Amino acid sequence: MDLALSPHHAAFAREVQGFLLSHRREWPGPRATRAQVLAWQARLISAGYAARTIPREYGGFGAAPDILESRLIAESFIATGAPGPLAGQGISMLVPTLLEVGTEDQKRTWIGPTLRGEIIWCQGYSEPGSGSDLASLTTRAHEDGDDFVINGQKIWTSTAHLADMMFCLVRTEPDAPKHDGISYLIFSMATPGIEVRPLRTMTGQAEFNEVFFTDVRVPKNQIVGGRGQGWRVANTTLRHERGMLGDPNAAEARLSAIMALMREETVGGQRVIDNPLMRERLMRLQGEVLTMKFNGLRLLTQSLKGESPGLAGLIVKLQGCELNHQLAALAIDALGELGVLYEDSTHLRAGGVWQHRYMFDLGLIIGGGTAQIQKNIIGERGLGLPREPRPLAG
Amino acid sequence: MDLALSPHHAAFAREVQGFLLSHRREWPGPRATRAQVLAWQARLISAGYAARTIPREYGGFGAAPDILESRLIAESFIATGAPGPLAGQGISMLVPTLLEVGTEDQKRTWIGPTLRGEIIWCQGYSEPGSGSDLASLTTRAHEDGDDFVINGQKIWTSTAHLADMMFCLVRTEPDAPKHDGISYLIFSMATPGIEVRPLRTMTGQAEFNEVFFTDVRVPKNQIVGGRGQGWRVANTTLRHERGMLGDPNAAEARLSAIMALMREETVGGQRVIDNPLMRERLMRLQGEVLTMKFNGLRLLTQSLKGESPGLAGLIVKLQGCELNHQLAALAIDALGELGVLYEDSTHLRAGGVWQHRYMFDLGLIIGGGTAQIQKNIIGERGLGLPREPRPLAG
Amino acid sequence: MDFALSENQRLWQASLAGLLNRSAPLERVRAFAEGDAAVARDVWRALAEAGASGLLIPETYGGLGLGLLEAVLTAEALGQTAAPAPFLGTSLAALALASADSQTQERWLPRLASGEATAGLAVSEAVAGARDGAGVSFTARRLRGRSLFAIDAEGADLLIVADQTGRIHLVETGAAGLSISPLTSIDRTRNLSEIIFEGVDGRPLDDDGGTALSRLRDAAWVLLAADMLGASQTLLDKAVAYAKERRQFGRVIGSFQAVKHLCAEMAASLEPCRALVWYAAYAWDRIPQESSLVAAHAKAHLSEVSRFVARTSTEVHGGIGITDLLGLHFGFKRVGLDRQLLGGPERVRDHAARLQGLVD
Amino acid sequence: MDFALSENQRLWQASLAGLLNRSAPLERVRAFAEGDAAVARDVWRALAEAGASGLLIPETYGGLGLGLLEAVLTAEALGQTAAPAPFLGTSLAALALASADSQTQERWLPRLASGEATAGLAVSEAVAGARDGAGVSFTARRLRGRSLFAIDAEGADLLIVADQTGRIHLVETGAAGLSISPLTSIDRTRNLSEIIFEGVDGRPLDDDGGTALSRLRDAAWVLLAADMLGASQTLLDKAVAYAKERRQFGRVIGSFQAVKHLCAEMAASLEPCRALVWYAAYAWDRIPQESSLVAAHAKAHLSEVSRFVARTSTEVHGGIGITDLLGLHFGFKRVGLDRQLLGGPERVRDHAARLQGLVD
Repeated sequence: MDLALSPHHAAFAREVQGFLLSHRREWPGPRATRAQVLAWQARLISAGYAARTIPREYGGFGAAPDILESRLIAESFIATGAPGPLAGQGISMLVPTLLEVGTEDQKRTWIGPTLRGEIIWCQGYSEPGSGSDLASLTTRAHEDGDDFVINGQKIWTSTAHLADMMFCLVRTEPDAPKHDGISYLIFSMATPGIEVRPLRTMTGQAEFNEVFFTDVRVPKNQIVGGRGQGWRVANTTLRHERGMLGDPNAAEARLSAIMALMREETVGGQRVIDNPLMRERLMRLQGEVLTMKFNGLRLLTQSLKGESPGLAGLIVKLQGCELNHQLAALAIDALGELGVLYEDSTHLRAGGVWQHRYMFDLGLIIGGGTAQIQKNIIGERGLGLPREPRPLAG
Repeated sequence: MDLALSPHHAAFAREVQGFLLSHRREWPGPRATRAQVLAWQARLISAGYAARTIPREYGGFGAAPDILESRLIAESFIATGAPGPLAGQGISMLVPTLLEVGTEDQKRTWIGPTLRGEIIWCQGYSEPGSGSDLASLTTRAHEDGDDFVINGQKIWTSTAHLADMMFCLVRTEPDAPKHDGISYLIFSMATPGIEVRPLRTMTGQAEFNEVFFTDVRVPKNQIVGGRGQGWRVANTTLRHERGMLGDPNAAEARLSAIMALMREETVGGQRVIDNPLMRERLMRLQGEVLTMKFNGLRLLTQSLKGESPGLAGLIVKLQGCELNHQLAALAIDALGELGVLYEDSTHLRAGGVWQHRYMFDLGLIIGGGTAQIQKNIIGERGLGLPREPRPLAG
Repeated sequence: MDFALSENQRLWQASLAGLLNRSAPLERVRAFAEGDAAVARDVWRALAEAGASGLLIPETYGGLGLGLLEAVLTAEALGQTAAPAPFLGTSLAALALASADSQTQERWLPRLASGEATAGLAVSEAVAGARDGAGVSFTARRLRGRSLFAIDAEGADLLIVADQTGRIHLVETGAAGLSISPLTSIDRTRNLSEIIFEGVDGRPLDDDGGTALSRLRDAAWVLLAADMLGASQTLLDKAVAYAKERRQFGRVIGSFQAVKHLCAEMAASLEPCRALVWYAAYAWDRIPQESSLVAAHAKAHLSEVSRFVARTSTEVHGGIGITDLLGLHFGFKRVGLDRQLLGGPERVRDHAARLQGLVD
Repeated sequence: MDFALSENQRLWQASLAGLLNRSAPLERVRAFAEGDAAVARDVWRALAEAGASGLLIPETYGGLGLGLLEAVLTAEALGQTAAPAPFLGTSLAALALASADSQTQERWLPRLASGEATAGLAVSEAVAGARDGAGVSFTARRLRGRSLFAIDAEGADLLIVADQTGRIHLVETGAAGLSISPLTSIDRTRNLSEIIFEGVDGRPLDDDGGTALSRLRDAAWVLLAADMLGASQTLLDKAVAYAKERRQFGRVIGSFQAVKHLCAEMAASLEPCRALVWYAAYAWDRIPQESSLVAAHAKAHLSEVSRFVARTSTEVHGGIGITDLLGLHFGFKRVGLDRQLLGGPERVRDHAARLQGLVD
């Protein structure tokens, strides 16, 4: 066990931070133009701090994978305050999937523009009737000449209103067993027959959309993987999604913010931090935040060594989302009556972020596999407990 | 809503307390002889403060049922400190069962001596392989002439080492569906072939026994209900057991004891009650204790009116056992390092009762239907949620 | 010995349920949350016709002369439907007016009873501690300062104001030097304001060492607890209904033990709270020596239980639970607000400990 | 950057597991709990042969010269098997002796390293607050008073004693005026005593303002956390194994979601604790400025997690879990004791808050 960086990696971290700081004038601010944002992304790719391990022929930097380097890059953005590389479902989910199962033509066509931010993607997986049981999806695509023709509805499509393209699961073989009848299609959001309706959530904002398909025609060559292979293709993608949730750095930053809040706010002249009960809750959560942080170090080491993370990895989403939700709850309670304010209220603190997080995090606990599904996974894959027997009747 | 007693009931409570106090010299103390104990029981029955609603012809007092009177009697024992009437599985479970489904001869033979304390009973239901799934029990009784011949094993038989008699579930029709192949037998613990072995639990004491049967012969007329009716007969009895658990008065008494403890004990010169975190935990539990107490008042009223208690009744065991366990946990934490002492240790507090309860209550959470079974019951009977579908394969 | 609702109380519940289903169905609640102020007026008119506005006002002043228990049933019904209405402020004003002189009573009680006037409550600083330098002083017969988190004050005719010493004042909203501005909270069905007093004429009720304020605070805690009870019941009911209807993996999800047990845990926590809230109201009406402690526990315990229920009900619903579609979030936010109003649970439990002499 | 056990540390774990399976299988643990003192001697002999007794002692004195991380792996293994052994007292004495003069070190360290001598720790009053009027004063070179909850003191040759000012003394158990009597706790596998000092000759280590005691306390907290980690892991493993084997209603119970989720919740709570305990040990060895805070959190967090795991594992086992038959209760009681020893979690978290300047 040695938490110090090797000389190589220490130098690398200095190099990244030096680069970021020396290009400070190019950082796109909150009111940056699209051109400025894309220029920064291009700069990061050419320096190797975005799309680092994507092969050069597809528009990436082409470095050999080094998880620690990737981590150091991520930390350098936080340390310097530099705007990070573009993220989004295209870069985080579609690109790895195409790299794994796309045709050479698909890779050359889609990966480069996606990495550069020229194409924004959205994901068409969930449906109103298919949440936890995603494989039961019913949006159909039937063959017609050289096209698939899609009819049905998707939901929870987060960037649908901004996206240029969608990667989408549709049922192409309605008579096959449910996991074998699904195909993975990619198509333009400008295709006739697509309607996007914003879906307002409890936060008061429309973080998601519903997408309706009426006779949407997609050329057959825009399938990724073979017909009926969509479930396997999507699982490639879902595996990449898992890693996105439950970031221990975020929890640590939240904890610090709450600690600062508790030092600043007073109730009846007493600082909140001087209330032993609030302090106790803060300390309890600090214990959990540190635990998840150190667990993250363990997982990082396992990744570096190419070992399977096992149980310690399976629990990250369940514990991480819950912890973030509890942190938001503490912040609200620490604010007390001030903590119920929202939107544009006078006396509002931090833009109402704690209430927003408290609600949004509940969505994260539910999304991407509810806590109940996570517990099934931990029990079955992590502990080897048997699945539920299949019921007699459907 | 009116929590005052009617004049009749107020007078009744005074009368009971007056009676108990005026017979203080007959109260059997901790070192009383068996004769003194039985004499007090006889006195209570003749006054109508024990076996109150059991018909006179079977040895009871023969009063019409009045739940409030019963409650006032119970409270009078607590208020005066008088030793209560005899309890135990014979009186609480066998007697009501015989009254409901016993033959006239069985009632006349067994109820009177049981009420008077002349016969002590134990219950032979659970088996090592049949816990939550009681109906899967495998202790067999086959016919042989005028007898049933029992072979098998019971467990959790709490008073087996003291008992004169057992009421017992055995499988008499091995080929019938599991709920239909069970019979309910009563027999003497002196019958040859019965072996009782004490079963030590985590508390360090042997609160239970295992009972082994090897060719134990029981005359056929000692069956209660018909052959194969045992499951229905036992459910009569189990219904009576449910009411025994989760007494809100007990929780209130525990809470008061912990409050006193926290005022008395000091750590580093500071009273435990002056520790805001311990006080907060005490207050949280006080909120729950009061809630369950008032819920008890609501249930009592419903009983008085002959209404079904519904959800409010189904939750009593689950919430009550958990609350008692949490109270014990708080007491241990309030005692801190002193709280780990046990048995005959110097510096021991209250005879180690909090650790004992902490462990014993966990047994209660598990016993008589685990918390998981209780939640199934609440979900299915209380909320009308569907049962799990039967699995395809056994 | 009868710990149950009377026939009349059950009828009252039923008539409230009926009138709120008519005047405040989900789409009307949503319309109000989006700015249609007429909804609250309609709801209040319907409630006033049924007598809810004068529930706690003596019959001689045109009220029903009932007790806090009936008020609790009303608050519960409002929580259940998330209906907007100035019930809390107006009811507490009626209680405060009980210690006013008869002239003041004559002036206000009939108008409050008829629903023609409503009242707000500005006591947060005195009850839950001042935030952001708020607080109202009373010197030279003038009220100065600010009060935050005033309940039902916007649009009200009368305010009940606590000053820094715990005295209660009646202030008419037309008074010179008074300004009321709304605060936006997560719960768009509720009426929360900041009030600024710039030398407003004060009229203190008896200087009773805080007794009137304590009674008012206790009543408010019990009514907030009842609101949480109602909102949580709806959250539970909706979760159970959804679990019976929604199918995944070829089964209704309520047949999965995980979902069933979440529902069971909600029910097990929530169901006994009904008795707690009833008892708290009964004690306020009839057993004053127990009332303050039970009121505190009702407020604190319902805050904890309803946070659990709100979160768990949302989880049982899955994705649809976090959308606006089923309106589940109205209950979620309602209990979120109730939890903090007039003191969060830690603060209220600390008060319970003080009442029992457990704090040095 | 390598946050994992080294090959040597894994070998150490494996050899400990082997030797404890041989010297402390369940029936031997049970025999010890029922009074067979030879078991602890055998276990200690086996541990000493492997070097565990001298783990933290420099090689020049016959030890292995390893760090707290290796000690943590040892404590975890002891917790896992509930093995009786004076490891905690002896290890902490070795740490305390690091600041003794060389003559004292020469006298004690070789004997501790070889397993010939063992040591106990009497610091409860200074670390966790005095109970029942205990406390040890040091005046005129004499120790007077009482220390409760001394760890591994019975049968020991040397004691590490903290006086009221936080100075640390080395006391030989043969010293005049010293008496040691056992305390009986729920955990029969542990060695807990009361020590009476009637004018015992004291030998304070450097008067360093409590630094030595703080380091000792931090190490003790980390080792107790490791003990809980090991015991909880066994409780979880046994629950999972039982859930795979026990059948009810025609299925193994682990296929029921309710049971599966209890196991998953235990694993989700416990598994990341391994990293916490490793980090706490690593920080004690290598990052002193972080060490105290992480040690406190390790002690407090493992106390909470292992209470949950102990209770839940028992529940998964159903009735058999509360009997003596599977020995599940040894782990249950072990974590019950660890939770309170040298301060319960509330007290320890308060310390964590103080370390960060959060307490006035």
